[in-house]
Amino acid sequence: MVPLENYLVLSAIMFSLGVYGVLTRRNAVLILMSVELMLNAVSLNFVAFASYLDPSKIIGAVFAVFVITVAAAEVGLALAIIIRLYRNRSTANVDEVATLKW
Amino acid sequence: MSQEPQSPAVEETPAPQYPGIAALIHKKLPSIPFVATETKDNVDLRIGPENLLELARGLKETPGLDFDFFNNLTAIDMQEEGLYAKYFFASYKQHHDVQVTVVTPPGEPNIPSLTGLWGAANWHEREAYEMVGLVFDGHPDLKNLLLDEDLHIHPLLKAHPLVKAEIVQGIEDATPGFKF
Amino acid sequence: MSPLSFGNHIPGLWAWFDVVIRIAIVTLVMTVIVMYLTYGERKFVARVQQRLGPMRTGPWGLFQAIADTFKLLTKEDLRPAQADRWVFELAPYVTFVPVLMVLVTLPFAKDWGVRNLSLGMFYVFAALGLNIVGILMAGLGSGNKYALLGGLRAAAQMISYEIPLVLSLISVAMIAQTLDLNVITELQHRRPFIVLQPLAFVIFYTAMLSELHRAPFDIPVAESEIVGGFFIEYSGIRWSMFQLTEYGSMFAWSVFGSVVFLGGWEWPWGGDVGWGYQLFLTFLKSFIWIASILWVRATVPRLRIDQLMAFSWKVLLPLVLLQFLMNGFILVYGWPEELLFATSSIGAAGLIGFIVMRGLYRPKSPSLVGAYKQPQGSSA
Amino acid sequence: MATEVLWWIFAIITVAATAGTVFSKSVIHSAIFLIGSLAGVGVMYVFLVVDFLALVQFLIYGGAVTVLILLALMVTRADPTGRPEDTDGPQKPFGVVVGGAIMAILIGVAVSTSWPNDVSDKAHGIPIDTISQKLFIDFGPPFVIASALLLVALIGAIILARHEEGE
Amino acid sequence: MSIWPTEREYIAGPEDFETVDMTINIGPAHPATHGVFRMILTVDGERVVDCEPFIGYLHRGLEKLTENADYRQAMGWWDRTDYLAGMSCEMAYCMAVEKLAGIQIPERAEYIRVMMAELSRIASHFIAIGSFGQDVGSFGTSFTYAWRERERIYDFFEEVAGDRMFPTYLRPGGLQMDLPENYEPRVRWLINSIRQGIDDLDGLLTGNEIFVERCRGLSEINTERAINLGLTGPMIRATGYAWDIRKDVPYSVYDQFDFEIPTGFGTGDVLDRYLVRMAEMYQSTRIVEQCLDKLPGGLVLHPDLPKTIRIDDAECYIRTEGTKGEYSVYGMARGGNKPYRMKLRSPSFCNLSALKELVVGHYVADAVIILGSLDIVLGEVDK
Amino acid sequence: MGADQAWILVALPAAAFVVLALCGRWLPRQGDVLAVLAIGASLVLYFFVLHDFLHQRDGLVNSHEYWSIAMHHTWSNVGNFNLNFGTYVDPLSAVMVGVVTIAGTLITIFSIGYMKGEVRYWWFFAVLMGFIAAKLMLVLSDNLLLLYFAWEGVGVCSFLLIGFYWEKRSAAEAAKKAFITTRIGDVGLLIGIILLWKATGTFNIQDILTAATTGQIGHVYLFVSLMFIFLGAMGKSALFPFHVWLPDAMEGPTPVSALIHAATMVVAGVYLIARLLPAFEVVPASLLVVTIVGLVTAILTGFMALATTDIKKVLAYSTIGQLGFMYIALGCSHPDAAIMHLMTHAFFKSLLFLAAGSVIIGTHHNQDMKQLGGLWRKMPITAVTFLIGSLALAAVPPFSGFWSKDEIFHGTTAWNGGWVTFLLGFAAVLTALYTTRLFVRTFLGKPQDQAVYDNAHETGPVMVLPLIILALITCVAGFTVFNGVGRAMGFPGGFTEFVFLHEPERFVMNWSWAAASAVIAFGGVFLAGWIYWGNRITISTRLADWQPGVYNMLVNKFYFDDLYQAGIDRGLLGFSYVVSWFDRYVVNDTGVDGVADTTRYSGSILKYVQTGKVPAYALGIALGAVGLAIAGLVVRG
Repeated sequence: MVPLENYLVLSAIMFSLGVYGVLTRRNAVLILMSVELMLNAVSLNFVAFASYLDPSKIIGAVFAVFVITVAAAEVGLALAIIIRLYRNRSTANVDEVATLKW
Repeated sequence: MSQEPQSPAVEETPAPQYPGIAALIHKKLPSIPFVATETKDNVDLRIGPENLLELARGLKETPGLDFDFFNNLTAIDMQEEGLYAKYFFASYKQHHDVQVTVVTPPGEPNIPSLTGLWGAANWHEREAYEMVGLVFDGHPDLKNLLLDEDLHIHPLLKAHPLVKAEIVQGIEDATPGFKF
Repeated sequence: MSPLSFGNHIPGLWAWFDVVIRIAIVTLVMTVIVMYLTYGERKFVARVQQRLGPMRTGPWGLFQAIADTFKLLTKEDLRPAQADRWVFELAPYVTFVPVLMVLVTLPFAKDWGVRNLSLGMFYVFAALGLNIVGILMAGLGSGNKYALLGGLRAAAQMISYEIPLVLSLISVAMIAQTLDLNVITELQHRRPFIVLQPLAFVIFYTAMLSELHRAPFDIPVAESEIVGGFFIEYSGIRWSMFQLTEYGSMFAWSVFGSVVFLGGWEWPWGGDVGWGYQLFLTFLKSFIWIASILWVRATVPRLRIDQLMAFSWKVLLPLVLLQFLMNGFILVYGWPEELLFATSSIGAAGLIGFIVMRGLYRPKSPSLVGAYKQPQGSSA
Repeated sequence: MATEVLWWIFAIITVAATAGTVFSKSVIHSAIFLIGSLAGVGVMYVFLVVDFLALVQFLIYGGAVTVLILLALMVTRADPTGRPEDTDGPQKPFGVVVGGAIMAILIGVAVSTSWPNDVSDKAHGIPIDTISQKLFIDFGPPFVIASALLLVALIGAIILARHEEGE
Repeated sequence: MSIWPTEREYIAGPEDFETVDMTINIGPAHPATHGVFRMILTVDGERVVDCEPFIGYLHRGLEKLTENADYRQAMGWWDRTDYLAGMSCEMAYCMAVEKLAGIQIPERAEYIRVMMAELSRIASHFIAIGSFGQDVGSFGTSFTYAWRERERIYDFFEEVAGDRMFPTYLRPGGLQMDLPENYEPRVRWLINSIRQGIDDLDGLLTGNEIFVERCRGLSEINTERAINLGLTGPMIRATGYAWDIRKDVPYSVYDQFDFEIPTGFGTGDVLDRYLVRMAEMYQSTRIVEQCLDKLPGGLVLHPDLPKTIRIDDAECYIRTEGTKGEYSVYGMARGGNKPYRMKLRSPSFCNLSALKELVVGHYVADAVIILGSLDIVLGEVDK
Repeated sequence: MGADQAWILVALPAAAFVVLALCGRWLPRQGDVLAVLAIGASLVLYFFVLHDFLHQRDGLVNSHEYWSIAMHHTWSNVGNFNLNFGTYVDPLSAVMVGVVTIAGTLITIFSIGYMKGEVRYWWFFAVLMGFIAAKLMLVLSDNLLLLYFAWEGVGVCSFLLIGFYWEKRSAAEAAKKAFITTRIGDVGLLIGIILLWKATGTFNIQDILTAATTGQIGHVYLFVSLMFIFLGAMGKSALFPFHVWLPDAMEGPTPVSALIHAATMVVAGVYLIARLLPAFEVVPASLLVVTIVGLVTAILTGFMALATTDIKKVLAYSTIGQLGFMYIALGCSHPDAAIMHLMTHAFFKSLLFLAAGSVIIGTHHNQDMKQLGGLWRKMPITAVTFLIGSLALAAVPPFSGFWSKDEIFHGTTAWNGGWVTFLLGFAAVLTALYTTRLFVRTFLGKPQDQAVYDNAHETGPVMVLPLIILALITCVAGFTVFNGVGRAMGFPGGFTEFVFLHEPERFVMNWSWAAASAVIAFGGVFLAGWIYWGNRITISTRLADWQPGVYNMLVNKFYFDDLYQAGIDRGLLGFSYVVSWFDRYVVNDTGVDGVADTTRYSGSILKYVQTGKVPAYALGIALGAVGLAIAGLVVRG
């Protein structure tokens, strides 16, 4: 039987790799992907905890469903923003979009 | 313009009686000098390139003439007489048509472009440009149409050899014309 | 009892062995079917177009499929210099694997298939949703603009049509109260679900054509525009993988559609006779289904991308939501099943009838002769 | 036993794919590794006997999210043969430090905590109607809010991405 | 680029807001271009923002060849301009030579010429519509339907002239030979078959919702702009302007026939161009029928024709209604047995020059349809 | 159809409202028939409800728990908070529903004639239906929340109806004035409701009353919340000092005025107070407030009505005065008298308004009594019905107003000292005075404007018929106090025994009170008749000359409008000036600029952190998270 720690470590690795990606990548789509990794690590944690610790074993799955919903919404919006950005600036690199500061 | 010596065709005194449509055109556009002759089935107006734009605009925009249709442009190498551009205008409204011959003196193949008046003139002028080397001033995009982009020869010149043409290729900025 | 039965009655290592055998059989059968589907398509479309189709290789050109296979296998496998190597080479497999995955849970006869899943229907559309990834990989990895455009179109189209497709299937699942394909089939003992859900059927059929990139929704592969789209750079064995995917998924969708809507192996009298007859029923239905796809392809021109999107979002989606809502009402309030038929068939008849009527009441084009109008101001 | 071995295989695949996503030089490779990583998480759900969630993961992430991401890649790289871009920014050392720190903390906490080993009755999965019961009744309001969020995001995405006249 | 910039490092200017449009190249080897035509489309997503056509891949120097050949020798090359309707090209060329030389041809020859020209018009339109259906995306069915009738016409051409596509049947001064025996029931059967074929295509395409929706309202153009751009033939008739040289500037014996000029719905969109062609085929069958009814007896070749035609100074401009539009020939002779200049005004060339204006602003998929609706023949465009 | 299905009464006009508002424009006759059918059906069904209600009451113990039929539906459960809604039918609401449906039906029928050919004809009927539906919901509601909802619905519909001719600036202004003025009261009502809910945890009126009477709410708390509720009633009933909106509300079509005055809007306050009267009784001080406000209103508006020449405005002031009477009765813990007067007033006031509308239509939109006069020859039916209404208003026996006002007189004895009675008598004299003046100057005497007189004509049957019916009702409605009449109608013991507070009270004819009030009424009438019929109008002009200040004060409505305007101008603007000074010199110069300077200075230092690059910000967040996690680990060990 696979112990709970395995899942936790797996999700910790995924999460920190996601953090690394968010911090280092330049392309906005890549950052978005890294965010997806982090979200997945979190929902994996939810499900693992629920499977091992929750007697009903369901709440984790329900939460994962919500996480997926939010992720889908986030991807849709973020990609729309990226496409709009690309249309205006011909780039999807976040470094080149520093006009937050003029 | 009749004083200018380099337009021998126009120097002759205009015929007193204009045939067919030419009479109407003379009535409507008296200021433009032309020589009218009859071809096999039509009337030919002969003018110099400096009058073309005026005549064309008059033909197109004068009520009663209404030549709204740029039908054709034939470029002819008349050898020692220079290059001819034969325009063929027709009118959908009035049901008449006329042929206009523009005579360019040898060595000066410049004609004003009619692309501003008729959209149809664009490709015809490009074709005439590459085939005999007429240069249309004011054309927006005067470049080869049927031949290669960088092939600057003029095949429809009578002097163009028929076989074994030495094709000068790959010279982007060569002067128009073929080295004979 | 049928030779290969669903479920894991066999314990231990033998269960794995069992699965491998089943998958091997199903894959083999599917490959042969696909080979002859290409031949069948050429013949069928040729008949529609007053041609003969392949006639030279073997009697009636029967060996054409085999000859084609050998040709494809022995052709040089080209890879453009500008292609992204791994993406380019992986794409055909990523496209093909989901089709195989779908075949795992399709019931070809009673208790006859690889494995019966309680979430079977959900599994099928989850798996078939994956095959777009391979197409996108092909589009991105080929280093070709036509491929890129094809991939773009495929993605847009697939995202749009997945929604009415899934919702129409969920409508059926609502009626059946299960996602288990075997149970869904058994429930159609008396009447197939097409009787209860004609509107869902029409929407499913339309969206399925779009998912398969078949005419009139073959925009991603439009030959006259983008010359084959995403697989333009492929040749030989990799190209044949795409071909295999196309026809394999056509087959899978046909079996799936006939299971869900036409009663699969059950209707009529399938449950009473035996597995041979059930297999015959399944294949008959799915071949009729395929023939209808080919027929549509042979007659109908292609839609434009905006018309395609508009059709999905403005016509199919509202209608399928309507169907969904109606099913909900009928199930919650326990209204009779005839009402399902009535409401749904009104919608289906409206959708089809509208299109057919517009075709029928169009004047004949030779009769559209304007009287000879003398141009204005003519004096001649 | 077989389960453990399979678990390890898939765990390694998942981690490798995740690392590929983050470290890959090519955007497209990253996206494809992302698919692998998400699919790995789906397989983990299968190990945790939440089949429904696994299928949802495949359908939503495999079928929709990655497709959207690939679509965005296509749209934002009009020239597929264009210049290879520099995918990593100047923050790489910081990223290593912070990512490493987070990983250390999380793994440390996960390993050092003694979890109650209540793993009884894990063999059969959760029936789908139980999940729907939870989702639609107990978590009804959040569900409605989530769907409203999706709708709003949909509309917002359309408005953001659509072509305005005269643009 | 550092993390902590000390100076204002980046100020967005207009150059930063430029976006790159994708260019895609359609042709010269592309299924939709019906020959060796090439256009570079600049697209923004799926929408065409610019279109640059390239022609000349099939340029054979027709005019130069004609200048260097005997009047009769050049016949065969003029067949190959509009190679889908060789007979009507021959007719225009022969008329030009006859006009230059002042030859009057026998009446029977005129009627047979008209019949052949109309039959080749039908054949050309069948190809146009069949391949147009394929452009719209129907999988070849419209093409094979159209091809069947076109083959029957060509079978008849073969019986008449011995060749299918390039019959070289006409001669300056008349025809090569008279019609074969028993031609009349043959042509009547052919007309029936053509009308049946028109009905079939009508049911397949005009009765198809998708086909009509694809074409309706696409690339609309009004009459004035069409005239300015030099569009002729079905293109200008589709704008609602019933202009046909056969009626308005009658040549040959066209004033003897009763036929109508179709204008479709008169909106100038792609659907109308298609409808005009469909209706024109029907009108052509009427002309062919009347030809059969009115066909006089007598010779088919001018009896006193010299072996070598020599023409002194003369020029003429012959306007005929070709299958794609106004097919006109300018002829100039300055003595000798060769023309000094023969210039072809080919309808496809002029119609194609308007392509950019018609295509820009539509989808890529529509660009293909619009190109198909122009019904160009590259042999004619490139000369 | 039992009394437990009373919601249908609300649903019918509400459905008509929805249908008319959505597609009334395209209905045949623009849907007026639909409106009449809906409210008519409500009226018919009301009798079923009433019958059922009375039937159930038969043979029951005389305890009000058995006198009511309540229906509850759970609307929403959030935590331990239950939101119910339902209908509550007791004699009070039964009477109110009757008044609303009868008057509403007649007014709707009358509107068909009155509104003929107007723009937005369908919209008028739609809002009319909404108005009636909201009012019915208000009286049938069993809880304060639904009541408040209906209360606001009444307010919105009145806004829409008063501003019906919104192209006219005065109408739009009047609508705004009515809405804003009543809004002040509405806020008070909402506060009161919330306060009561806070104390009891329920919105149900009966539960609240039980809690109040059993002493679960502190007296001071109860007083405050009741005063807030009374504020709402004051706003809605246009009591002093909120009376300013009602005369202006005459800008609406006349049927609307009738509806507002007679049945729906202004009496909502009376209903509310009557409904909550048991709670008021717990705190006698609140009753005193009600009484005083009623008295002040009654006397003030009496004076104002004397100085106004617009027919409808006179009627408007009379309404406010009569409302004052009702509040006095409420203040005396005599809801029976108040409701009795409400009912009779509803009938005779709608009669008067409709008759006035008839006059307006008959004289082609002339409503200034200076230009009228002698109209009885031209419009006899209108004149007679108007006369009946006027006599009822003046409380001349035996018309209905006499009986109800007599009840109120009778009730005022509850207050020791008789000062209430005295002031009430004074107000009653004023009532008789201005009523007679109105009638005399409109219908009797010589025509003052010959052109108007010549063009005057009797109105059509669709308008006259409701007048006649209302006149008949006005004649007989007062007799419902008698036992015999009440028994014949199903409630033995008469009206006062039907609507009661603590225990039914048998009506006893107290001849001395009756005589006194009759004398008061006749006195007023004769005085006015002597002055106005006898063409002694010069008396009033002489009075005006003698005391121009008083006259001007009356004409200018005691300068209340100006007072409010001045209050807004001076008070608010002055206060705004102070605030703006504070803002400019204190907040802006030191506060904002100082903050800005600080920010600029710190920004000049901190700007190097703001790279404008998203990854840098993300790095900041991540570093913060790591720091927090480490800190947490360290703290927890």
